[in-house]
Amino acid sequence: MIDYRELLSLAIPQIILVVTALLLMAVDFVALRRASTATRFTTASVLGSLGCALAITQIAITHGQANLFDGVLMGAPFVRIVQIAILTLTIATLLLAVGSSFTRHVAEYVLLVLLATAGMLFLVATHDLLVIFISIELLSLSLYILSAFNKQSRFSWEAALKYFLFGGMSAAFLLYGLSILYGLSNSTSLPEIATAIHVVSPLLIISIVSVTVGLGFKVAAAPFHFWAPDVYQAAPIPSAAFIASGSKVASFIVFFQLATIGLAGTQGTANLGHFVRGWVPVIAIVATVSMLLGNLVAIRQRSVRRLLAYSAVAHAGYMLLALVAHNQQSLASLVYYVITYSVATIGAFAVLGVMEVQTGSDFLPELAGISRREPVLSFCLCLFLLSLAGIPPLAGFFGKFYLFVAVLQSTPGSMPLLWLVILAISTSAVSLYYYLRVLKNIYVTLPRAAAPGDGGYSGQLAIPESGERAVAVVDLDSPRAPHSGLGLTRLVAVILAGIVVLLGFFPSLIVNPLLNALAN
Amino acid sequence: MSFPALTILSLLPVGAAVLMLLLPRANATLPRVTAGTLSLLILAYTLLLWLRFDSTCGTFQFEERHAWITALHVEYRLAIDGISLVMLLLTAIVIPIGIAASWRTERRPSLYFALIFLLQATMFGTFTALNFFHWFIFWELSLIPAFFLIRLWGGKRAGRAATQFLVYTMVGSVTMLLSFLAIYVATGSFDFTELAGRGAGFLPAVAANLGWPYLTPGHLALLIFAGTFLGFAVKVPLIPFHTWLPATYTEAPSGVTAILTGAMSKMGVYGFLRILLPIFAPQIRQLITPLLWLSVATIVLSVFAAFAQKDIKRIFAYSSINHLGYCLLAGFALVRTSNPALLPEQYAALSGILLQLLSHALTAATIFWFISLLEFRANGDRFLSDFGGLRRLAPVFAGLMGIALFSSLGLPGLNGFPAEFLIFKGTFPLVPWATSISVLGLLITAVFILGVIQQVFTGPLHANRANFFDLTGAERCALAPAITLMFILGIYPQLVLSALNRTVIAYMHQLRF
Amino acid sequence: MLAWTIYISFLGAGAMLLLPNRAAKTGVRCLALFTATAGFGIALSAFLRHRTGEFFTVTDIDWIPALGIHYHLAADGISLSLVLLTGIVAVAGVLFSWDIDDRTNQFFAFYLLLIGAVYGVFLSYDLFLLFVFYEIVIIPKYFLIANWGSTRREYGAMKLAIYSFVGSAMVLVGLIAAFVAAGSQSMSLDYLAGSHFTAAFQLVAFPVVFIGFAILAGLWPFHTWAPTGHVAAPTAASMLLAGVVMKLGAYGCLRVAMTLFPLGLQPWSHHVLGFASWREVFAVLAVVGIIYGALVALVQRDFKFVIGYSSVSHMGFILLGLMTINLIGVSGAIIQMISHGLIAGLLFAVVGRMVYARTHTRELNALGPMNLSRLLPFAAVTFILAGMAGMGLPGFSGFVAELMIVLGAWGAFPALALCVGFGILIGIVYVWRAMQKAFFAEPDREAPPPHSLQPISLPEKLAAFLLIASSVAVGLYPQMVLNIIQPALNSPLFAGLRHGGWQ
Amino acid sequence: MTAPLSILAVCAILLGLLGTPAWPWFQSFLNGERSVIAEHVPGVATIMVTSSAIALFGIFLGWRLYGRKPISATETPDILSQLQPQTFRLLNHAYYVDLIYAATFVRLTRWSARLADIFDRFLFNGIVQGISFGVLTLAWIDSFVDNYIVNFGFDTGWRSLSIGGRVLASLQGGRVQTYLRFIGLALVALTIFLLWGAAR
Repeated sequence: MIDYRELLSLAIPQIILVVTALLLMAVDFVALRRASTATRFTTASVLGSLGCALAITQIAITHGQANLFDGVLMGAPFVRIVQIAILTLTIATLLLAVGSSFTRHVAEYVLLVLLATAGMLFLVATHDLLVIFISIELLSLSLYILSAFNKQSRFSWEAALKYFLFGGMSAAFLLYGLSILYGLSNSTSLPEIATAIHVVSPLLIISIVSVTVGLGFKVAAAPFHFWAPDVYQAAPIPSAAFIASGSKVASFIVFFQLATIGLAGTQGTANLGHFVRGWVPVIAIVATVSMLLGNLVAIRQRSVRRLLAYSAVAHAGYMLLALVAHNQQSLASLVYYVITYSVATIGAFAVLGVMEVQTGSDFLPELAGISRREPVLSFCLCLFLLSLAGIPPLAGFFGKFYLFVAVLQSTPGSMPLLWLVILAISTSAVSLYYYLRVLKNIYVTLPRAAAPGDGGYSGQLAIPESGERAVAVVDLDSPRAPHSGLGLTRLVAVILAGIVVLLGFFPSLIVNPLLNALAN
Repeated sequence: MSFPALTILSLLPVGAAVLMLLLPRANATLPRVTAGTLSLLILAYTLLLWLRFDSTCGTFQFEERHAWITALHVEYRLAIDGISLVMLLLTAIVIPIGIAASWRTERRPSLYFALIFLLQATMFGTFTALNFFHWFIFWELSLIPAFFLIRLWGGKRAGRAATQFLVYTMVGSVTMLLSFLAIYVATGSFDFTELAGRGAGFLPAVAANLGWPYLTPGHLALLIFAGTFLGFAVKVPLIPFHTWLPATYTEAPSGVTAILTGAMSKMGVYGFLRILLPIFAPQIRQLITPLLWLSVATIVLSVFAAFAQKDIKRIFAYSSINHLGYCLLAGFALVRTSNPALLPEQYAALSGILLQLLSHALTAATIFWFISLLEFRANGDRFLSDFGGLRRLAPVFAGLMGIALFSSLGLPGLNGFPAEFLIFKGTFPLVPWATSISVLGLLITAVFILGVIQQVFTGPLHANRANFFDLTGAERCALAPAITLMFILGIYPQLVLSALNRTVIAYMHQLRF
Repeated sequence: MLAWTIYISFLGAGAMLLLPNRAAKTGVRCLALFTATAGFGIALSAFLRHRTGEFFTVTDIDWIPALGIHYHLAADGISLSLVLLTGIVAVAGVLFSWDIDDRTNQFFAFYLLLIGAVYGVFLSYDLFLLFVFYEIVIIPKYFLIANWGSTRREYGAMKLAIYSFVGSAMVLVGLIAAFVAAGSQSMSLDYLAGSHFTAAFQLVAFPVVFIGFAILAGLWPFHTWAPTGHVAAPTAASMLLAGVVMKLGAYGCLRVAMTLFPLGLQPWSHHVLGFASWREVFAVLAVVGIIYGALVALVQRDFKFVIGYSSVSHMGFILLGLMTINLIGVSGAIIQMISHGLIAGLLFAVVGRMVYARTHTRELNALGPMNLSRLLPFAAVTFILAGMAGMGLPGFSGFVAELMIVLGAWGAFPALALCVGFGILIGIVYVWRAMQKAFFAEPDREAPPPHSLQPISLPEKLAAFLLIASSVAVGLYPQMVLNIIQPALNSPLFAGLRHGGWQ
Repeated sequence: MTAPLSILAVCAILLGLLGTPAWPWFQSFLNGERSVIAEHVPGVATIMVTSSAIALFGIFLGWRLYGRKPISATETPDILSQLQPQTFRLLNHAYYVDLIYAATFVRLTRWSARLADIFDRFLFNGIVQGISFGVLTLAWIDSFVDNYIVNFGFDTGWRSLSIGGRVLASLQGGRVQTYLRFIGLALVALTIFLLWGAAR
């Protein structure tokens, strides 16, 4: 017998979001007809943020376990933590949009963001194939549109289109894989699937692979990452930040749950030289490819956004290691990692947003010597990038450390997964190079320097990127408008930088609650 | 604790150097006068030590001993016996001569004299130290002032010569350092007397402790010996390790050369007596024949080389190699046999060595002093062919320099004679063949020195030397003490020998058992 | 109290960052000097107070309970003496970079950040903490060189950063592996050193961690960052680089690699190319580094390159000393760390600040005709003293260090001891060559130096005096350092090493 | 030349006195023990007497020849040359000892001196020069190694990394078709790997 009251009580945050969305739409259409885009954006984002905040408080005050219709919708401390994280990231994203004016359809934009967030909240709170698929679609569709919002730039269109085609394809694979799972277990709830499936049949293999494709696309793991550079480069700053942060969190959580709960019996192993059938080897391979490809290609990038995209691929590779390890410790490390990563990425995008307005592009040579004009922001960007590179005492370092420890712990004894850790650490050593290159252009190279004279490497730097160039993402009708909102963006950047440092110094702030939540 | 006489002895020149550096730049005569007085004061202090030295016992005196680096068992240990005393004495005598010989230094005289005093300080340190650690400190540091004296005040090719001098000596020092560290690793001691006390053949045991995988202990012992030997052989020098010497002595200003040959080369001989013979006696016995050949070659080759030179400085550079060659010959002869019947000869040889060191210091320094005077008067010409018939213009000059030269060829009545007499008397019974070959050295020395006298003072007057003038009164007064000392030592060597008898006996006793 | 060496430096760095770019330069400099001096003072007082040399805890706070990681600062004789060294070099560095005019506050901010991190590495007892500080060092290094450096600065800086990061990556692998293998209870030094890893594990982990650290210590053939980095760096940075940062590597080798994995030094079961153990391999590499560095320094035309390679050579001594796992050799290595820290700093100061900043050239052949020994007598004398100290002339710290290391080597690898002798000789020769070419070459009368050089300023003299004095002090009375080093080496922490053939 | 010669003479006489076996006080004096005159040494008396006699006879002869009328001018021929020309020639050339001496000993000495000098200049010096030259060559080789092998190795290693990056980056052609193709490839590859590559 269905208990709708409990259903409501569990879905309250999502409901809050939707209501806020409708509310602000009304406000925007009724009250602010002929206000400037900037003001409309401001009000909309603020309203949206308030909604999220409300949702957060609602989540924060609820306690205890709940499980509706064996896993269709769950409430658990762990889930709540993740949801809070997602909402916080959404707030940050929305605040980035304040004052920006790349589109006139403000309300729709914010609405989509909120809907996507609702999708994420469902995504992390369910153990049911159907809900997973539906909420993924809700999330993805809104993201496609969000990335296409900048009408001035045809690249935005193009990227969105690619994103859409790509996403549709991978969604098809995902659906295919899930349906096979259902066919094998004739159940849609993950625990039951786990109990039903024991043997790694070819059919299961097909489904594992196609599910990997589907979710690999969401987390932008190589070789399913091709959409990422274009979208990151061409999408409006808030959308890009949103895609890079919040959706990552949700996707990784669901990926983890799907694999560890749904396919509990059929991991297989990825021990060096002794791969055993199952989903672990698949993910190990995807992780390896992502780490290598992401880091190597990032070396070559001259657009900071594309660089972030490829570093995202690399980080996806690292985070997939947590799936390979698949134990509580690794789940905790995964959550910590993905959260800190998202924070750093949003921060980077925030800074880029300001800098693009200043310089008109995100290409390294244009950023040369900007630290003299924007000391604070440059410092923030420095923190974000170094955190991504995993330099202590910033959050990124502890994330890596914790993750690798978890991976090694997962297989006690002779550490058969050591090769993955070694690979990850060495590729991250490479990654420092391209992050430092950005910082070099910001801090060292003098403004208006023709070509960044990077000693022996100058030759490589001078070679232009083979891909498409981005054009300035500036508002056309009101040139002075952007600066009105930049103050807030600056503030956001600074706050995020503070968070990065804080979480780096006190990782326990997240790790302890996580472990407690996972314990019960 | 007692009065630290020796520490003060080493500190005095340092103080003098500081004082020199503090002098005002402008005044020209002030530095030289100060330097002269200070050096004489130091000489006086040394003489005081000599008087206080108790010649009735052959043990170490004025001992100072303090723990220093306990982790390395290194202690600060100073003491002197007769040998060290002679060394101190000759150093103290040579320095004033050197200063007098460089009386007319124009370029930065105060710095020049300061460096000379530093050199003296390091030499004092070397002659008083009984622990390898700080002995080596002084031994090495002595190079630095010497280097700069040669480098900055030397002749045209001084740079090359100085570097050669430094690097050459450093090679020796480093090999010596390695050997001593090897010894330390096995014995845990840096103390000369303690190591010497270990008695014969402790070195193979050392080598055995080292556990060298490739060589037998005996061979490793020889290797260690060779390292130390090289260090001293370069310093003395012993042919074929001497190639730095002619260039250096020639390029250095004569005053510095006087000090180099008078005092610094003695550091090498001192090393032989204080370190090599007592510690490495068995190894030396093993290699006695080649070593004797080396010293004979040194004596003969050097004297012939001297004969072939045209440059006066070069001549006496080689001749001082030759004179120290006698000391080494005698030194090796000392450890050749332990036949008690030969004990008196060994005493004679050892006292001969010491006397030779002293007298050669005096003579060579004086000769280079004269050479500096010559150079000054002949504005820089040094070749024999540039001189001639000076006796007519400068009889006193000729006479006094003649005396110095005669003493260097060992004329009876002058200081050279008793020393060489004792050496030959003592050495002949010990190593007859080597000694008899070495007599050739005396002969040729006589020949080329007479040649020099003849070329420089007799014959027709050289055209460029028309305005050559005789010694001034001041110069005569300055030279007089040195010349007198030559006569004194020549006629009454007991003055020194009496103070050394006990030491000699003790030394030989310790060397034999 | 000792922990404040770290905090005060970081605070100073923060203050520098907060200062506006247009702040009065002298004020900034004085602030930097004050900070550095304060750190030095604290270090000195601690050095004077703790004469036992045993480990004593400074701070111990539960930091990340999930992994049993503590914020644990502690110091023993070794770290104390190195902390003191850092203090001295820091002060000298500030004094020598008194002439920095471009973005002074940023320069000193990075500088102090670097200093603080170095203090941190020397003081941290928890290896996670140690690694954190160790990596913090990289970034300021990069910016100091890339921003204020000279020739090919960006190349040099990037090279240095990459090398360091690769090294620390290896260290990280080893640490994580050790942490997990030890049961991931705690990262504190004694816990990990006490948990007996299997010999097989240690034989693999030791080289990884050791090389990881040794890269920063300029182990041949991973030394190539050192000359380029040193040459590219501004004076103060190369002083710190050679003076303390390279010591971080050596310190890590001793404190982490050798302490955690003593069995890794044990002989293998088989011979490879005549090597029977990692110990021999690294000893030989160290000696190769000594001779190789000296030889290359012998033929350099750039004055600063001479010094750069000389520090490669000197670091070889340290590694050799560590590999002779006996008390005298290892303590010699530590003395050499101190000595080289002082001397290399001084040499770089002379070349970079006293000479290059005035003559604007580092070509030995170009410097010669300027007759610098007359124009800059102070620089000449300083260089002579520093050179003497560097080539291990007795009376200076270098002598004691090399003496003890060679003693250790005689005990462990006699053949290598002989090679070291050769290295020492070459060292003497190149120092002397550089000195003659730079200061005492024959001045050509007709072409006097184009610009009259301004005299050596007071800060430079102070700093030079400070460094020389400390070098001589160590050289004449090494006991004051040995007093606290040797108890530290005898502490139970190194029990494993002692079992592994300690003498 | 008189003064040095007389000094020489005096010293020679002294030396003669010092060395007599009858009274070897000099040796004993140096050895520091006082000595006594030996009362009767066999044969000493006769030797002393005869030698003194000969000396006296020589002096007498000289006095007979020259003492009476001293030589007024150098050009006046010597009396002996008139009395006994060949004896005089012999004496005048000092028994030709000088010639023999010059022909044998002096020449030999000069030759050996020249030899020693050459030895010194070329052999020993040459060895030293050779060693230093060898060291320098070694140094040059090492610096070459450092520039063109160690450094170059690092640079090329890094360059190859970033070239790999470029190659991979060229996959990102901007054409969706290729992207999708890659997905397909990955799918197939993974499936094949799982089916046949991994153990059961």
